Amino acid sequence: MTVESTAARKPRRSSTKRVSAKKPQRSEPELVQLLTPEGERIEHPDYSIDLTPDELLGLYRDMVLTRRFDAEATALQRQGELGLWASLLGQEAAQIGSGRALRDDDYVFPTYREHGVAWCRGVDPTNLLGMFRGVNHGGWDPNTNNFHLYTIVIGSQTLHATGYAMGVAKDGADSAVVAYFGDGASSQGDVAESFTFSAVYNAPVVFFCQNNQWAISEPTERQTRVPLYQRAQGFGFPGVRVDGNDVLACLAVTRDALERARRGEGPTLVEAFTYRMGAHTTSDDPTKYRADEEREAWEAKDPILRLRTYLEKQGLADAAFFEELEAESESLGKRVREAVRAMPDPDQMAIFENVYADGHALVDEERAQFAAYQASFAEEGK
Amino acid sequence: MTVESTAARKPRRSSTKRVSAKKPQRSEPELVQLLTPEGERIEHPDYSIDLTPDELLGLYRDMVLTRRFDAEATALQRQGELGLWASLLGQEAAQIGSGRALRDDDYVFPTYREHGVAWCRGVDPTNLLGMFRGVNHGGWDPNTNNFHLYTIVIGSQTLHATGYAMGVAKDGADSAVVAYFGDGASSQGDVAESFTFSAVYNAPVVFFCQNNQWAISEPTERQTRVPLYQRAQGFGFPGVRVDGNDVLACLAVTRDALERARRGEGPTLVEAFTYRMGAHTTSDDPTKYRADEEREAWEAKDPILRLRTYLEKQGLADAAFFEELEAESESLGKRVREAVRAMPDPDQMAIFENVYADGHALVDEERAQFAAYQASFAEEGK
Amino acid sequence: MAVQKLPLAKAINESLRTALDTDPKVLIMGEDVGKLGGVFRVTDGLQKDFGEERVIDTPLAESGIVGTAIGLALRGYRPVVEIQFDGFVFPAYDQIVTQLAKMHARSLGKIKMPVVIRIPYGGGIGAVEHHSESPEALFAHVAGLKIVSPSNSADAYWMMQQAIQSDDPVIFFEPKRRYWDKSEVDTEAIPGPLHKARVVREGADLTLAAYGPMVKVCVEAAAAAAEEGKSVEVVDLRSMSPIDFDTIQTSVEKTRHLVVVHEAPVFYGSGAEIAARITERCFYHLEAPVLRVGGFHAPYPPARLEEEYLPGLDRVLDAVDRSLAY
Amino acid sequence: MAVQKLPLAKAINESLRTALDTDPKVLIMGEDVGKLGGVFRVTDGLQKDFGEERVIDTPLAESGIVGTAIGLALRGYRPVVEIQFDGFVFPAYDQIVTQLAKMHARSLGKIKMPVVIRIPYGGGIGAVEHHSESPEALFAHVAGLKIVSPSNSADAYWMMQQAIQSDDPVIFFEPKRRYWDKSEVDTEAIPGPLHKARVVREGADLTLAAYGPMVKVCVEAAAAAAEEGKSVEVVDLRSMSPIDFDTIQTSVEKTRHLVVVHEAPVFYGSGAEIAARITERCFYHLEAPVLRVGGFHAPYPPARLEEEYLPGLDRVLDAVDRSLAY
Ligand SMILES: Cc1ncc(C[n+]2csc(CCOP(=O)(O)OP(=O)(O)O)c2C)c(N)n1
Ligand SMILES: Cc1ncc(C[n+]2csc(CCOP(=O)(O)OP(=O)(O)O)c2C)c(N)n1
Ligand SMILES: [Mg+2]
Ligand SMILES: [Mg+2]
Repeated sequence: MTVESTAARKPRRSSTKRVSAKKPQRSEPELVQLLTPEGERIEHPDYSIDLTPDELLGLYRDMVLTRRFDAEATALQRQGELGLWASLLGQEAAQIGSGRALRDDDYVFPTYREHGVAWCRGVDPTNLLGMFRGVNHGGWDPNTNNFHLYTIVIGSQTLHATGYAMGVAKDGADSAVVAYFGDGASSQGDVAESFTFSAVYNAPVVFFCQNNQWAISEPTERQTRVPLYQRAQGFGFPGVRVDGNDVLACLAVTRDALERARRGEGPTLVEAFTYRMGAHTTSDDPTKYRADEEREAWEAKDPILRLRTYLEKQGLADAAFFEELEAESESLGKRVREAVRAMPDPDQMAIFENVYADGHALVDEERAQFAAYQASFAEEGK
Repeated sequence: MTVESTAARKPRRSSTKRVSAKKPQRSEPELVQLLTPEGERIEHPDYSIDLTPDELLGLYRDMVLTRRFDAEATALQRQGELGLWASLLGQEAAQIGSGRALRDDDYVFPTYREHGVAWCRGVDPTNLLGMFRGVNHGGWDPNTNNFHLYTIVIGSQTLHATGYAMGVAKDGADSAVVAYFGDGASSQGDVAESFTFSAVYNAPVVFFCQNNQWAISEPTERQTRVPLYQRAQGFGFPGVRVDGNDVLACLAVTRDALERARRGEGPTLVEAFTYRMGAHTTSDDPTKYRADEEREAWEAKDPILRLRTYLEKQGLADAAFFEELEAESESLGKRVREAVRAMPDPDQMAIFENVYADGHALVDEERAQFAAYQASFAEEGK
Repeated sequence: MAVQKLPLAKAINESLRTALDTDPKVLIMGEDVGKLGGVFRVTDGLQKDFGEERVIDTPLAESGIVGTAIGLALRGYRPVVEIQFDGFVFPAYDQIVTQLAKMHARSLGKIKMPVVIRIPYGGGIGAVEHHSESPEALFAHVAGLKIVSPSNSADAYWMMQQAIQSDDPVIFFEPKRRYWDKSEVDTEAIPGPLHKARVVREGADLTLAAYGPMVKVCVEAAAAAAEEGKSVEVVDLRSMSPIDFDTIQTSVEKTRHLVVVHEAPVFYGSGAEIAARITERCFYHLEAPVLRVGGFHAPYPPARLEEEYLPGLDRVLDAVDRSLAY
Repeated sequence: MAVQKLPLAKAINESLRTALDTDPKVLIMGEDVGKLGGVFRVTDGLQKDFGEERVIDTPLAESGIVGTAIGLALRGYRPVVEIQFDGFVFPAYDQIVTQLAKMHARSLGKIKMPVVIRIPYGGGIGAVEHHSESPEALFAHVAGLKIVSPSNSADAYWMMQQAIQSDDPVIFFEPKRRYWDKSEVDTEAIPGPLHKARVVREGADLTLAAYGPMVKVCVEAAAAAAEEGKSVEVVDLRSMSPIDFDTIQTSVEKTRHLVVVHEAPVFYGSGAEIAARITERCFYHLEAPVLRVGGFHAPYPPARLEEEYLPGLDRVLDAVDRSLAY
């Protein structure tokens, strides 16, 4: 064995030195927070929000129903009704807060986990399940609710959002666009390119990064050694970190970023610092790579709990409200359950549909051949 | 014609508003400068340099010879000896300054324009011409001078440099790596990914961006709305802008960045603010897109001129030195000219060589077929 | 304008101009497409006449170019994107293959993707690495894309019109070494379908099928073969996805010999697909196996070797002889 | 260990372990390959035993993974890179095609690129979009790459050993729906060449050629055909670049019928290349055109349709019947 090979096996001193140098160049930055984990309303010098009791109750209701829907989907996966589910558990405030900041004419580009944002956009939750059940790759018309299809190739939707926003600006419209992505996605070249394009064209887009601190099994340290919101500055637009478990702060910060976009001041990066309380998806086993204590610590910062504490403290919600909401949750769960079970399998000829808008000779040929082939079994079967 | 279509033809007010908002969010940042365009030595609080007269004369000689070589190559292209040439005219200080900061065991990943760096590495200049003459895609052994082949796909070499630097760290070596790239390249996803990887693994790499203010016909505003050196910060490592026409500052700043890398402190981005005085390549026609005055203004900041002024003012060089150098330049030009003209065309069977290191059945088959086919003409010819 | 003799590059320029003029949703995007008019001047003068909002110089990032073009298409625009050279399309490959090609199907037909990607391709211009490649097979294998390549100015004009009008993504491969070749364009003609092949020279003994830059070589080969008494039919395929197999089949049923010619490497190239399918369709007609003439399984060589690498007249004629000798 | 029954995934795991153990320059890189052991657990336990310097969780960026692997190879390492799923290789496509594949030629042989790219590929596991594709043809067309795919545990073990030892870049397509299939591995055997095909079942009437996940289907089809009195030979190609045409030719000269089977779309797929070349080599032997069974020219469908989309026993037998009926 050569000297070199020994080096590769055991870290040498200087190698160790480099590793140790990696450590805490970072100090945890200030989060924008308007509601503490204990349910206290606090003020922030740059962001304020003034909601009516009904609006507050609305946000609470959105989060509770989203969580309920999400839990139902997880259960449906366990029952074999879905092939997979990507739970948003723990990220309700980030999604409802940002989702409720939007206007109807704004446009959203989600990842595969934005069930709460979809809810805010008015997409029927059962539509979200088609892809996870395996009956389609996207079960809604994006233009009905200005909510694009779920995108699975990490980061690619940030460029679509940027292009869409360039089009909004060209049209002279004052709507804005939101691109959702995760902490892991921040490493993809496409995301950096979307920062460049949006800055150069001053596109009205908000980059909303839900830093849930994990990309499957990898902690955020595998993606960056400084807080992600700082990434924006080097591209020439502002970045801000918000408490992603504080629905009020998420609403205020997103609203502000959207307003900037509308005013023609270009992109903003919002990093919602939150936590993925569940597994990456139902296929994942987080016990392989993270300690229970971490999740437990974050459960204390639960986004729903803290708003409930606040509502109760302020006497804005009584037992009847919570009971009613519980009933509504149950009926949402039931509706989703029934709808999924009733979801028909697609016709097998759907394989050949919508490959092209204007047709393609080979697709026509293969469709016809396949139909004849299938028919031959029917013949035989007779 | 619809309302929408009118909108697309004439910018509306809000569209104009967006455009106008694009403008000067930037104020020109401080450059690290140690030698003014007028040839005055000045001090900088963070960077200092103390060179012997011989070292100063050496830098001057490097720049002059590099420029002479470059001019010869341009001439050879005009004479039809080369298919193309990418001139470094104006970027001599950036390249010689950074190139002379390197140690032998450091490794360089160039673009296609780093003729001055190649010179510092000891690569025979004629070797650089093979690719531009069309006799090969890269005419030197990268490991002989620790100078990688020219890379044409913009930005891709920054990842190779990062990987190489990760390997250096793994080996426990204290060498460093330099990745060269341009202002245009800064937009490529690969460059952003190399920033992420190098930061996360704390790789000993210096990103040396020659911002020559043009990417073919596009000014830097098409790539960024803030100075490029700021890009680094959001990835968690320092960026610094240096006067790219000041060879002393380029040397000092690169040396400092290399030392950081060696000490295990990870990557640095150096933005050398310079100017492409010539065309993008010999195929380009800059009169299509930029005004002569711009070039003229930059000629006043010529990197060679300012060092000459300094040397003369300080009495470090006499007429004999400049005459000798002139003669050396001439003989370099002659040597290059003769070497290029003598450069043989590759054997046609070279098409099939080095496609694989371990061979490939199809290549063998095609090689044999082609040889037989060629031989058939020889037969006929007889 | 009506009938005019134009270089192929200028025909595309005119076609883009017409499209910009008639449809305000059409945009031109790419590196250096503005003031410079592109490195081949294909977009020359367009930014001057249609402004920076319609003819857009982009940052140097191909994935970004295609990715934002997708977003613009979602917003109702019809972007025509330029990739500066064949070898630089690969940073955009992910956006093309996983997004652009699949968006229509993913949305169950709700979303249309009228995006044209223009790629100057092929060799023969003495360029450095990455500037002479023919990557069409790497796109044709992917469902959701349409792939075309004109061989002359009239096709360049009309196929571009049709590509821009198509609601599907079209990759438009421009034979860069034919950019300066002049031929007639009738801007008032009624063009045939975009994906239909054309018999450009009739013949009885053997069919040569080619597209883009190789059509000219094949026509010359047919002329040379004619001098030796061989009657060669030449089919300009024009479209690599879909491929107009019917036209090739009709020709081969007559000539019973087929040679497919392209610059791209033969291995896994379009010649393979044509050979496989035509052999299936014409099994009892073929008197020789379908032969393929194309690039070798090697990187495109340095310029001083490209004449040997590229399929030229002699290599085509050699294949014609070998086919007829069966 | 010697002879042992192992699931295919575990065989790869053992092979990687052996490589890490014997060559200190071997590295494992990819998303989630560390503590998690990869989403398919192929790298399970390796980081624990060899440390974070050898088994490296990377940022979520495929171009970065392959690009830095190239740099590490330049420094003398032998990186084995994991791409998490077939559909996520495309962000790395530029680095693979323009850099990894060409570096050896670009350097006139000075630089070697011993990089292995592992890609779990193919369908049949009920996954969502981008998790079931077979993109091998998109790599096989590119000179400078070698493309292989094992169909059983012994090949998985040994082909991985050979891929890692190769000084050329190898794309190693792992048939993910066979990961859990057990078969015997002899870790002390002397393996045959990496790029040689293997006759896995002898037959006289027709040859089925397949690789990766479809070998099992073809063996089952051969068994079913045998019950009907048809003697079908099955060739496991193992390598898609180079392709061992000699072994196929020998088989076809005997059986005079060839059907190529793969999951990837037929259009411009590997079946096309095999059909074209074998027809050229065996023109006078073939009694029927080479038939191809594979995916349709459509995006891989949602899971509930994949059974119809994937070439199964019935579609293979249908092609066998059609070929023999000529
Ligand atoms: C280009 C690409 N590479 C890999 C994957 C596989 N993958 C799916 S989700 C995921 C992690 C994403 O992490 P993050 O961006 O933080 O989002 P989160 O899932 O935490 O919401 C990975 C690696 C993918 N979908 N796309
Ligand atoms: C991926 C890719 N896209 C496009 C090109 C064509 N091209 C060559 S040089 C160049 C401009 C590069 O500008 P910059 O990075 O500033 O470097 P400079 O040439 O100014 O030194 C372009 C667009 C390329 N080589 N690679
Ligand atoms: Mg995450
Ligand atoms: Mg530049």
